[in-house]
Amino acid sequence: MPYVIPDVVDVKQRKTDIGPPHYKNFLPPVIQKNYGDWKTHEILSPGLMVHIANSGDKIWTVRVASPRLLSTDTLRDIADIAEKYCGGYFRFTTRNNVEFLVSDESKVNPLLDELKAKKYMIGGIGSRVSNIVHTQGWIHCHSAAVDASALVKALMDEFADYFTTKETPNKVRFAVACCTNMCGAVHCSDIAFVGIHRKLPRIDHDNFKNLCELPTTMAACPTAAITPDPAKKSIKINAEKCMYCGNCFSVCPALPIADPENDGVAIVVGGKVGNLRKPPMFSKLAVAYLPNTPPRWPEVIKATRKIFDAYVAGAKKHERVGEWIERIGWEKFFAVTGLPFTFQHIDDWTYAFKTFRTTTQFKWTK
Amino acid sequence: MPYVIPDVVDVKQRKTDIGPPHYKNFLPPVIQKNYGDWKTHEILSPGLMVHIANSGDKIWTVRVASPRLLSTDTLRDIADIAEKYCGGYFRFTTRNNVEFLVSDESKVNPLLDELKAKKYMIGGIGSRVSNIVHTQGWIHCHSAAVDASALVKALMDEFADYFTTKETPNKVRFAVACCTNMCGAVHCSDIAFVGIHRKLPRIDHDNFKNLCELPTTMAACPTAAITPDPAKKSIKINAEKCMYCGNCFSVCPALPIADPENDGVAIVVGGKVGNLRKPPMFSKLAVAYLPNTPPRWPEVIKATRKIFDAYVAGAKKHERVGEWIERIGWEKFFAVTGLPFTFQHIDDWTYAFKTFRTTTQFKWTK
Amino acid sequence: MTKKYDTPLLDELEKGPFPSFVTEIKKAAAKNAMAADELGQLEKSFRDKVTYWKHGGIVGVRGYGGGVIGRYSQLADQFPGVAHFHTVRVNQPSGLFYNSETIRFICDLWDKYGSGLTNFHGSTGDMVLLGTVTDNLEPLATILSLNGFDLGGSGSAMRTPSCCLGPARCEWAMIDTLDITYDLTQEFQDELHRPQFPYKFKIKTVGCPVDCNASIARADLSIIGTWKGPIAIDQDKVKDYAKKGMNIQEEIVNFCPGKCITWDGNNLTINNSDCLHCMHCITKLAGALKPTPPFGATLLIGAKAPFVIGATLSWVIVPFMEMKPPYQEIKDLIRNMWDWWNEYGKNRERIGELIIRRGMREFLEVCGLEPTPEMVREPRNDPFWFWTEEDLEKKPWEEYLK
Amino acid sequence: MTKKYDTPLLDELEKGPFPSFVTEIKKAAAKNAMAADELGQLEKSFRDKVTYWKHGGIVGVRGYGGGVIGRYSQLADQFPGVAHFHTVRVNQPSGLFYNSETIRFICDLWDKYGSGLTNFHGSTGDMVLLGTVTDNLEPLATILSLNGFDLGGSGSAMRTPSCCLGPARCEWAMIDTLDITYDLTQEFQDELHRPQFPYKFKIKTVGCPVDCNASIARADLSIIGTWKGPIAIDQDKVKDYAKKGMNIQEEIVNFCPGKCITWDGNNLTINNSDCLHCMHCITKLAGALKPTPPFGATLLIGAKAPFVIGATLSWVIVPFMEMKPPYQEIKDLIRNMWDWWNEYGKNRERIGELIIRRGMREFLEVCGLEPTPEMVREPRNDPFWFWTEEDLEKKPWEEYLK
Repeated sequence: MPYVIPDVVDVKQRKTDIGPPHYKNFLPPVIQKNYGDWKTHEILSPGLMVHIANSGDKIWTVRVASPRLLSTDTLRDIADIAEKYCGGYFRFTTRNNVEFLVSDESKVNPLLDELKAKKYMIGGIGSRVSNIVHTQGWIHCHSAAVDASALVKALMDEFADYFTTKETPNKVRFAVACCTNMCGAVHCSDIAFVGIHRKLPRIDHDNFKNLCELPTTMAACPTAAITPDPAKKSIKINAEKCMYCGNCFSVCPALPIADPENDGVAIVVGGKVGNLRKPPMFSKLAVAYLPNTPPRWPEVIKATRKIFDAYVAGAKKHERVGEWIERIGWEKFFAVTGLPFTFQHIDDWTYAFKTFRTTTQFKWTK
Repeated sequence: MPYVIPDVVDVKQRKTDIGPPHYKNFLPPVIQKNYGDWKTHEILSPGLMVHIANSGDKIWTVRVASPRLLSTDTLRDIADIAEKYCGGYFRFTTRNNVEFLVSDESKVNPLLDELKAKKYMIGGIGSRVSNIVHTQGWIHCHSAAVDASALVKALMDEFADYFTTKETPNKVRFAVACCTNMCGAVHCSDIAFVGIHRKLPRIDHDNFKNLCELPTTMAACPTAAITPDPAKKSIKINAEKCMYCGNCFSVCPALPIADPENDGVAIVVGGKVGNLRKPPMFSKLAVAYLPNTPPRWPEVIKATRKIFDAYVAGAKKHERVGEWIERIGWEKFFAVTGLPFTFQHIDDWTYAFKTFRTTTQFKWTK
Repeated sequence: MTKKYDTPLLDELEKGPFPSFVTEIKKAAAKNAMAADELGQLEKSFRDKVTYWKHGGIVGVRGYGGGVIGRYSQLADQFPGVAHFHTVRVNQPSGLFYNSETIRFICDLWDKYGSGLTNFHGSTGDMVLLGTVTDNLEPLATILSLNGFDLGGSGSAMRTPSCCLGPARCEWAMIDTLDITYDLTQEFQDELHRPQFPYKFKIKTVGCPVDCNASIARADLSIIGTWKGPIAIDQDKVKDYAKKGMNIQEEIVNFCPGKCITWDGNNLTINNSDCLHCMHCITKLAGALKPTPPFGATLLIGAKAPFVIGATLSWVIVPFMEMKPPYQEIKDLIRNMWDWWNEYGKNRERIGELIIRRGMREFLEVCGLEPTPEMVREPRNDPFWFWTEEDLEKKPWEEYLK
Repeated sequence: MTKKYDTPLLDELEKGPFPSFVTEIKKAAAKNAMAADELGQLEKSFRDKVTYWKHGGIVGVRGYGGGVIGRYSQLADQFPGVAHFHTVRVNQPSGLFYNSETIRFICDLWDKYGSGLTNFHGSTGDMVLLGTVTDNLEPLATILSLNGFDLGGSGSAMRTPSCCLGPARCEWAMIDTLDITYDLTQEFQDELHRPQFPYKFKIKTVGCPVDCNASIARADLSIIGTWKGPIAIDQDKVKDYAKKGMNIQEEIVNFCPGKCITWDGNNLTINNSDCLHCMHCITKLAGALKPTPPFGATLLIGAKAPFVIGATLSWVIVPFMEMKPPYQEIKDLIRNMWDWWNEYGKNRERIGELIIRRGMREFLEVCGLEPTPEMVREPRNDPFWFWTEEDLEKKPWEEYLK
């Protein structure tokens, strides 16, 4: 397809509702030929796999990490590499990795060599750490309680070996959300990080009436802590009910909640989305708060190490973090990680009762 | 202890707060001697077991069914039998059986003979049907939607063999509650029966203000369907929210809900209270409604047969009904019992979401 | 002497092997006019498929706020014998043990002052004397007390505590359920007899996790015996079971929820640190396996039937407490939770409902209990929770991330 | 040309093996003033531990109600390059496949009209072009459209549908996820581009229960490929796995949630009627096991992040639906549920929240779906439920108890 960027743009010409280009335009010929007719695949190394069609045709995939935030320079570099080794064909994974799709076996090793030379981080296939799903953070979001890209960078540097070489009992899916709005699937990841606030929103009474709708603001509160303040043409917040989620700020700019000294990071663990073995599970609270310590959040990294190392040491092959914890029990999880169990861990919201231990079944840990 | 019933009673003499008599008064000597020092026990037949102390002492227990509702005549007969064979010692179980406590082995068989001769129903020990925990029903309760004793009688007649001789994979605990107030542990029984209403309470506006408290009546509603009707000094009921539970009638006699043609019986299954193997479980809805058909409720008996027989045929040894269902899955439960799955089976209350199947894991049944 | 009714529907229920409640009523009816009218009204209920009892009115005994449930017929004209038909709850002996002399006393008393009909026992555990008139209540209670008996609980009070038979006839009892029940009943006589709570409060004590008194399903406070030591194994007896045909792998090993048992055909091995204390192996291999000390109780809170927020099972609040007389620790704990419940509980709000409404933290803090993972199946999943001002000042990670 | 900031904190994040987003911003900053000020503002955020973006204002493209997210800096004076820094969402090709020519076009376009910074991809799946000014939006959208691209969804609209790569490169794809996604995207262009719903609506399609697009955690409507036939077994290949050292008993049999696999050292046997279709055995024995037709999809509804009622996962509403073009059945179903949601949904209420609020019955009835046990983990436990007048007239037991 010859792409055109005219110097003079006649915006009235524009058609709407054409939808995305058809995906067939972007499939390598070997995929077009064997579409829906694959037989099996093999993981040849942490960053290389081959898919074999029933026809005998093969396609090799080389995966490299990406920070998701990409400059056009880097995108062009990827395009150049793809052109050189892949007939121009490549794709992204849902976890923001880049995959080069090689139809000619002889080009696999040269591709790997060039990627290594250019310091691309190759890996992420199979039972190991893959790239991190995350949100925008301070780069581009108005409600971020923590930066996301920096946390991702610090985590992936720390666990780089588990992307490029080492194995884990099963895949370990990290995720980072910069606030409790949780764009992305943080609520169902093996080990995930969510930015939290710990203080009440500050009500800007003067601006409330100009910037916010009362019913929308009240409805945004998960605990009905917001009530009208008719005298001020504003609202009141019941401090006893507020859980600092910041959803009121999402709909009403007159309720800023960010607080550099008290915002921070919570760690949740044991979620999964696949239906493999056990049904999908939510992540559960492991660490209620660690402080915001840019640029590399060392406390978060240390706490993650405790969880990650305990999982690697204790899980059976094929167990995801949540399956491992379910087998050993949460009392053992807190014992083997050395993380403290606090009042914050005990649910007190809608489904709280369903999380209470209505049995004498537990293990002694002390 | 010499008991006294004076002809003339001086009620001013009465002491309060003396509490119950001490239990030691009622323990046979062999129990007093070996209290807390038992070694093991054996079930010798469905109605007979022996407990063996570390001292070598033994005590035999013979269990017979009771309808719980006992006349003084029958109580005296039990007392006579106990005196003849047990030194007067006997007890009741928490499921309303009578247990004769025999310290002298030579008296076991004569006791059994006399009980048989007197048509006592002997059994209920071990993996079988035990007696039924139940409520008062029409005999003595103002809110009963169904009779309880009659249902118990019809059920125990139907499954009598499983009390006296046959075995089930594990104990089968029936329970009957005559309304959703559920005095007794119907919510955690293998197969249980609960009386339900299906129509709105009828508001007696004239009497409401004399008989009922507004806040109490409103607070009694699990779905907040009751609101004040200030004009009538009474209340209104939101028909869309009312689930016919009858709790408003429990606190307010001006809200009668009984309706002979629409009241009936629901069957719930799979509950358990013990911590054996799996944690305790709630009973879940199996049949949303069967009609009130005194004196023997044949529809209820037939539906119970379907559940009971499927359990006996399908469960592994030691599996309770709930464990069996959990293993085969609810879709298979409805398939093997032939009971229909209806809108009523899908929860729509507080914890509804937690009961939804958030996985693709299920078995094909058709 | 007594009136006779045609009871074709009820007569049907005299057939069949299970003892008939109809026969019981007829026995009483033969000599008691109340019982006779009970039979008549019941037949009418069976015909009309509806109950004919009124909402209970308030009746009672001097000095007591409960123990008697008022009951009146809607059809007093037609069945005058049940115009009044009150229930008297009598506090049962721990473990439901009796002797002939005692039961005859109860019968004599009830033939004199009541309908001759009883329940052995009511759901909560009391002896239930079914059907008397208001005037008989005072003499009845007086004679009970003269002979060492007392009323049970009703209304918004501590209800009559009950228990399994525990050490009296069970090798698995890890706490003295009978003594605990007797002791707590005596300790809290005032709370039992004079309703002073937002709603009812039930205490049920069982000797082990088998829970033969359904405490986890029915008690506001469940006291369940447990153990911390390893399970002692008599390997010869295990082998006996195998020889007698038990498939140890299938019946024992595969059912273990902690997956901590192995069996090689000769030896049973238990990894006690993964044991969930479910009792399955112990009960199925009776005499071969045995829990060992330390013994104590797990305390759980909050079970109730569906009204108002839905049925609840009790949940763990104390993983392990020693249970030795005079049981001071649990008595203090009970008083603490009652104080809080009395202060914050709404009318007809069970303590479990209050905890769910106000959160476990507040409950644990008033009880002086530390949060522990044994209290939850799993920690919360949604990222919304509370912080106190004091929480914000603490930096616990400086300790645990050292 | 561009302004240069000292960024000591961000510079730290250029160290280490993982590719650095800071390096990416610096690359763009070298030639783009917007990117340069983005870097400067970000360093200040790192120093102050707080974000400096304002609440987004409304910006857009003529004829569209969404696709662009307005973004403004709080520090426009200090960092004028990011005074406007809007996001443009571009609908990605199904499966995230690209070619070099296409990506270079996007780069050229974005260097001309934007910051030179992108996200490949946003959480929902769109290509995200990060940072432009209001005046550039119209020409940008025009050139995209000239070249066959269109905007993605935002706001209270159908969001850009996405999928796993399915039949393009996966042997387990049981439905054509790419085609379904393309077809539904084209079918619902109006709903995608012009917000008309109470809130967002996401559709995610995956080829099998492994769910490589997290549809069950993120999609209002999850379309998940499944199969009804038996699992085909190549016994020789299973034996190969065993020979290569796989412990089939431990790694396959013991992990089966349906407990329907046995292995005798030579033969693997699957009791397909107990299979839960979890894919564990199939994925771990790649090439040896294979699902067989009929193929179709399980449809699930209602996943979302925590706001407002807490996080939900999608739940089953159709156990099995054939998925063949033109996909009329699912299109009709989607329109039915949207009509109902549009009528009853509150502002910012996701469809799952509405179903939880009004009950599954109403939802199923408007969709013309029958209740089935596959929709629930377990039936309700509390004895409170609704009856319609029509329900009361029916006597289903006369049929099923015959």
